[in-house]
Amino acid sequence: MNVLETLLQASVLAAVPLMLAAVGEAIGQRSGLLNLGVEGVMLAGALVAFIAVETSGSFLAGLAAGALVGAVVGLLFGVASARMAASQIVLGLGIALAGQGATGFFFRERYGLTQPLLEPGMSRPISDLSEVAVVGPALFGHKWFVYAAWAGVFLIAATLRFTRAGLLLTATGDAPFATEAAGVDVTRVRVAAATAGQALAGLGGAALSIVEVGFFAPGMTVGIGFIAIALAMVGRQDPLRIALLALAFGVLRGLGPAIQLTEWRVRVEFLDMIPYIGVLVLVVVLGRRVRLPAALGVAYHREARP
Amino acid sequence: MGHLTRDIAVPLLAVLGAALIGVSLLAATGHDPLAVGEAFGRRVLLRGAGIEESAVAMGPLLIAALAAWIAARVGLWNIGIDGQVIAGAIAAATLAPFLDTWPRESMWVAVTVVAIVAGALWALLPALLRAHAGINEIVTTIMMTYVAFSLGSWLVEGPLRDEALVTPVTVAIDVGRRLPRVFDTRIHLGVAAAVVIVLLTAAAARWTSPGILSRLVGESAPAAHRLGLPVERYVVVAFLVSGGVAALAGVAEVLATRGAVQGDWRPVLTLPAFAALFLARQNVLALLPAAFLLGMLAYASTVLPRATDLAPDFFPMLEGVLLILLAVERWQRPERAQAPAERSI
Amino acid sequence: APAAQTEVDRAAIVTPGSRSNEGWDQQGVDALVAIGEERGIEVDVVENAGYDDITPILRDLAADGADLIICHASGYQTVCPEFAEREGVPVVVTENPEAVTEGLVSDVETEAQEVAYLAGVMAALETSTGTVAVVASGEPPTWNYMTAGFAAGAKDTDPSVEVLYSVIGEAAYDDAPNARRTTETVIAAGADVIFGMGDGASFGMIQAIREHNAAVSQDEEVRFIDVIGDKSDSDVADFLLTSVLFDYTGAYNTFIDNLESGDFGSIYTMDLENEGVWLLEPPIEVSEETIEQVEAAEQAILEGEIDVPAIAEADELADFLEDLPEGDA
Amino acid sequence: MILRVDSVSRTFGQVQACTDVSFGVGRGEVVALLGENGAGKSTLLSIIAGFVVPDSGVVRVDGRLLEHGNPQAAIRAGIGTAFQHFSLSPELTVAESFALARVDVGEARRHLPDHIDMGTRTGDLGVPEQQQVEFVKARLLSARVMLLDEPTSLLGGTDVERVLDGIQAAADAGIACVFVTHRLREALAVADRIVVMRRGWVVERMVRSDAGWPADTERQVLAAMFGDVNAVDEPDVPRTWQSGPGVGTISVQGRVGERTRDISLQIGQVLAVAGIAGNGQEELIELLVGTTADRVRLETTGASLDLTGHRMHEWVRHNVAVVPEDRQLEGGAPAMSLGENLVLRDLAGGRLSTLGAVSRRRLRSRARGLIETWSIRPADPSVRFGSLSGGNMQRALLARSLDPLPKLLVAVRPAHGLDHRSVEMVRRELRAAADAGTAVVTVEGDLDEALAHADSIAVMYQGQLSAAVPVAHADRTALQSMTVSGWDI
Ligand SMILES: Nc1ncnc2c1ncn2[C@@H]1O[C@H](COP(=O)(O)OP(=O)(O)OP(=O)(O)O)[C@@H](O)[C@H]1O
Ligand SMILES: Nc1ncnc2c1ncn2[C@@H]1O[C@H](COP(=O)(O)OP(=O)(O)OP(=O)(O)O)[C@@H](O)[C@H]1O
Ligand SMILES: [Mg+2]
Ligand SMILES: [Mg+2]
Repeated sequence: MNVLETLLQASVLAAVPLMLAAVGEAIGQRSGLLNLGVEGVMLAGALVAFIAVETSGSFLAGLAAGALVGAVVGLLFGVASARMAASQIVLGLGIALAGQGATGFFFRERYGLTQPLLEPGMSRPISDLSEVAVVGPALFGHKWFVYAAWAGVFLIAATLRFTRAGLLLTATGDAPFATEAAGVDVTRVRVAAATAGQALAGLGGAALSIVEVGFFAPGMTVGIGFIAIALAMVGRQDPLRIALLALAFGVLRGLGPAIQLTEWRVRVEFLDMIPYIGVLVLVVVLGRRVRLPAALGVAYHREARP
Repeated sequence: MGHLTRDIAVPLLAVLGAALIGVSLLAATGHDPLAVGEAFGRRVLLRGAGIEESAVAMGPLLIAALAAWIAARVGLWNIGIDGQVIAGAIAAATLAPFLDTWPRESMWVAVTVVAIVAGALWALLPALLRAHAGINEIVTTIMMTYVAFSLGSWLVEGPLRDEALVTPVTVAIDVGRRLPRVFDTRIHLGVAAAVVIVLLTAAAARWTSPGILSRLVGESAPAAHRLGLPVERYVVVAFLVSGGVAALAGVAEVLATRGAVQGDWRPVLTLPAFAALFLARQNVLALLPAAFLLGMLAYASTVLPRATDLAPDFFPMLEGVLLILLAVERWQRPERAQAPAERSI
Repeated sequence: APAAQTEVDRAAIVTPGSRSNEGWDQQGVDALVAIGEERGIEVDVVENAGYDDITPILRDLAADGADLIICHASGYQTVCPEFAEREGVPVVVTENPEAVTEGLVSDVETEAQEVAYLAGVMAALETSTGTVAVVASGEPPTWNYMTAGFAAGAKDTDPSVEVLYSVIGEAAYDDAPNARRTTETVIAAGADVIFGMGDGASFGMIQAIREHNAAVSQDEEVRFIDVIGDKSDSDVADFLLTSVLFDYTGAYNTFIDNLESGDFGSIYTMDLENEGVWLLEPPIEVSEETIEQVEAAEQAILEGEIDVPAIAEADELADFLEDLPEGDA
Repeated sequence: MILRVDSVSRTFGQVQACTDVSFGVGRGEVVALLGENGAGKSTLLSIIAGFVVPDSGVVRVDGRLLEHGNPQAAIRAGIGTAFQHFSLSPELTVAESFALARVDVGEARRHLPDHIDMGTRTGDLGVPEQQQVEFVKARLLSARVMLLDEPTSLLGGTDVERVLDGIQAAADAGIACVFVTHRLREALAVADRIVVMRRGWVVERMVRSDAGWPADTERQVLAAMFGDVNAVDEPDVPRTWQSGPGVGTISVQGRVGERTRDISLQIGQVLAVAGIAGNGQEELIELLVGTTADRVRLETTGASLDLTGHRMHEWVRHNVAVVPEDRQLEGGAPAMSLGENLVLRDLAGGRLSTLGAVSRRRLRSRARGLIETWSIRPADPSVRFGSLSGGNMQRALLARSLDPLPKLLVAVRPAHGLDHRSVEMVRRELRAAADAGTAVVTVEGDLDEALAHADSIAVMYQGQLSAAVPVAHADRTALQSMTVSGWDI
């Protein structure tokens, strides 16, 4: 593999945790729930998945565990915000803080002063095809989970676009009262969306620890959870748009190491900035088109409207 | 329950709840909660240094919480406080060495003013985008913080670096030219200033007409618009003030605490600022006890891990639990809500 | 006035990162803990202190009776001397010779560039692709010294060797995912010996190499040169070519001795000569010839025949690397 | 009986929205539910539909108890509802709105007028069109019971006929219908029985005989609604004033619809802009209050002013007052106190403060003064504004807007939601303001109300503003048709 191929391949891989988390967040946002705690959920998913693989040796168990812990947090978030009308912002910031703290705490409790590493193990089902120049490795050279994640995102996109579930989410996030008047239980939709969405965020964390790097370190998400929130908004809660944004973000981040191998002398600090400036530019260009669901962040009170 | 009773009881209950959860976690993980409690009491509450250092730690927290409060006053979420702190610190550290020959008091004033401008400028883009293009400030402020971290690092490692030292750090201000300490404690003038600024803000909110009108902008922008108030201008100005205030935490770092900006310094004040804001139930005066409590927690997280063999992460975790409890406290049967719909983001 | 003699029965160390990172932080902590056991000194360890103002920690340590506090980060270079000045508690700072004060502040310097030079020699001899790489988690002086030394060693040994240099990010000490991507990139660019400096991020580099090696034949495997901590009894041993190891015991023992004899307030430079820095014997098989050449280079350094450049600053480092002769790869 | 409501009560704070309400609707029966504003009609329907939980009482459908506060259960029981403020998600298309409610989209298509496109976002539809979608949705959701809360309030002509025919057809199919309306003629046209509510109580029940409604039904209903027969005879405040010649004009120039218009307002006169909501009134208001105006000119016998650019903000803050339609949302800050809300206009206009500093004592005494003059209840400046009753909120907004008198007052549906004594007060105060030298513009949905309080009337239709006609020469029917189908220029 040459540098370009590696860059592309690494970017595709790097995009996966971000993409899963952002798509998960977007599902919640569509239903009107803004969870600022994605960072905490991802860390929890990363830690639990790591422990599961480390004890059972099964990647599948790790992925399931990561998704499960995300689902549990999402369920609690959903019940607290949709059923008990707790403030979403406060809850989310609390989850971010508690997630960062708790994962550091429990990691130390369990592993003390050691830093165990996982064996590289996940299979690469179609890597025979990766001989194709330039895009070969990026397209074909991945572990199976990368394909599963992309397939999942397409599936979610299709579900949102073509099934009743998508209609329910859009309606709930946009006009909860109207949705209830159509016979739909808004609370249940929101709790389900939060649960499913944060399960994806937990899965994203799992992808980071067990698929991408192969170990857990406290704080290893280095802000991906917050980027995910931004991408979900900028991508207008559309899974495919978000996936492309995540990919672009991955490529921009991957550019850093590659540019350093060229003749150009660019300070690493500037390379670090590129993706964030990219998002800002995108936001400015999109402007008012960054439309958020009308009821995003607002607790729904049944009696307040009719 | 009256409003006041509730405003006092609820945060106390939340703190108590978080403490209980902390104790159960300690017990469940084989630590001795009593020993941790004892260490907390002895090192944080009973030692003079504990209270003093908690007060020192309160300083930047209070400033950051005030910045969050000011933005929230007009209905905005300033999630980019850390970036504005860096902007202020860098501006302060850039200017201070040039004013070597000035009397120190004039230097403080000049540095503070310039830093406030820098912090405000760092908030400008999100403010304009929010006011004029309706772009949610949460996204933009988060991005601005990351850019500030990188840009700040580059400046400290490059143009601003103190050539005499190997480690990237800006030229330090002499100890003698830093902000003086109050009564020979470690509490510096900056902490006292932060308290005064909070009091002034509370006064401005209550006894000036922009102070009262800004609340209207936050509570009900359409109503403010109907009164002919320039809502966009209020939003932009409040956000700039919020950024400028946040920058003061950076000024304190340079003029008091460290005298310089360290290359690897990454302030993490945003999340604690919101913890303080909600603990104070968005009442500006209540930010004082709330920030002090979180200051104690911050201090505890630096000294208790060693004394009790706890991972330092235990304390941020408690802060998160506290926030979650505060959120859930607002529980009400949704179908019987009498309160107006919560302010939209 | 000559400093008073102090009986040291309690010593403390403050580190910015985790004591379990098998790197900078752990190496300092382990050294002090070992000395504590050996000399019967009580040791206090404060880890994960970050780069905020650590004065509260220092006060707490002093209140508990610490006779000596080691501020184990160059980021603490201003806070600690100021604290020592104010509270009269002796401290050890890192990479700040200016701060040295009789009876109060000693400084520890690491001249790791010399050993990194030797690692460079070994890398140049052991590469089969003709490309070696330096991957760093940031550009602090400690890393920059070693980068320059490594590059010089490699180039002096074989000018045709290509030396790649890639930084994960500024202060990316814990950014394992990015460390991994960066490592994959330099491997793709042809490097088969990687000199990695990363603390927590090192594990990202190691995982990248492990995964690469699992997929290729033996002669295409990539080898790793680690820094500071000894990982030779871990999974890494399979492809660990060598390590630039730091050992603070000599330095800390000296400072404690100084304190007890009233001579505190000096600079201790860890170098090849006093074995504060040394090159790990390769855990994997390396040719006799390589070993001999490395030993020859070591001798030459000790005798002053080779002068290894000492470069602390990032821009200077970039100039230095740019001026190296072009490689062939 | 398909639907049975037994002893249902609900209070909001001190207000009794429904008290011990009982009634039933049989198979194929249409019950018209009538009552003045705030009588509790919508609350009652919301209780049946599961959106409001009653404090006591039960609802039965086909003899089975309906769970309270559960809209899904209500729909499962076969209850379809058309809400007064609609229940449409603006992001969904018309077709999706039906699909969301699991309603047959093809059948819905047949019930809608042809010009409504199933692919349009409901948010992009005109408000009358939305009302028709809402009605069809309710109709197709009703398996047993159909609840209609003012389904024709924005409609005219054939659209009203379509709805009334729909009600009839549903009844013929055996569905129990409850029809809330303020248009007595429509109620009499389709209802089998009439239930009248007042202040939360059911105060009158009437049944149509085979011969139809008795001759004085209308009078009887009005008496029951208002509880005061005299008021019914003469619901309008007598017009005792003479529209004098204007003492000056305010001209506001800017875009209305596609054209730049110069709207000339007479000082001392009340101009009502009539029209169905959603015909561009919002834009007109923004223009009148200067937000989007290009220039404002003021000519009086004594002085003349010509403002453009940023000086318009000043003009608005100092000379314009607005009484908005949505009192809670646009009127003030519900979470701030009544006192603070009363002084907001003063503060915005730079009054009551010295260099920005204000004295709370001055604020309080100013607020107390307004509370006293306008008899706002409770007479306590420290209560939450949001806890005031609608009428008192409106009093507070009027108090704030008329003292001191602005040069221009824009009042949107100022009498909306008020009982008739409050309506009287509003009309009186508008008049007084005009007499004292203010140019008054009202934006009014109710043509009769407009005729009752204005000196002249203009109509808004699809973004266009008609010429103003003096009320003395106005033809109610002509105006009515202008509001629903426009006019030839
Ligand atoms: N959610 C609520 N909170 C507080 N008060 C309410 C609420 N809903 C209704 N009310 C009050 O209950 C009373 C009855 O209101 P309701 O909407 O049922 O009247 P209505 O008969 O439908 O009037 P209209 O003809 O104006 O639609 C009013 O005084 C109203 O202010
Ligand atoms: N959202 C609310 N929160 C708290 N209390 C409320 C609320 N809405 C109404 N109330 C209480 O109910 C009382 C009556 O309100 P409502 O608007 O229903 O009165 P009303 O009978 O319609 O009066 P009016 O004729 O003046 O409109 C208020 O004075 C207030 O105390
Ligand atoms: Mg109604
Ligand atoms: Mg009312």
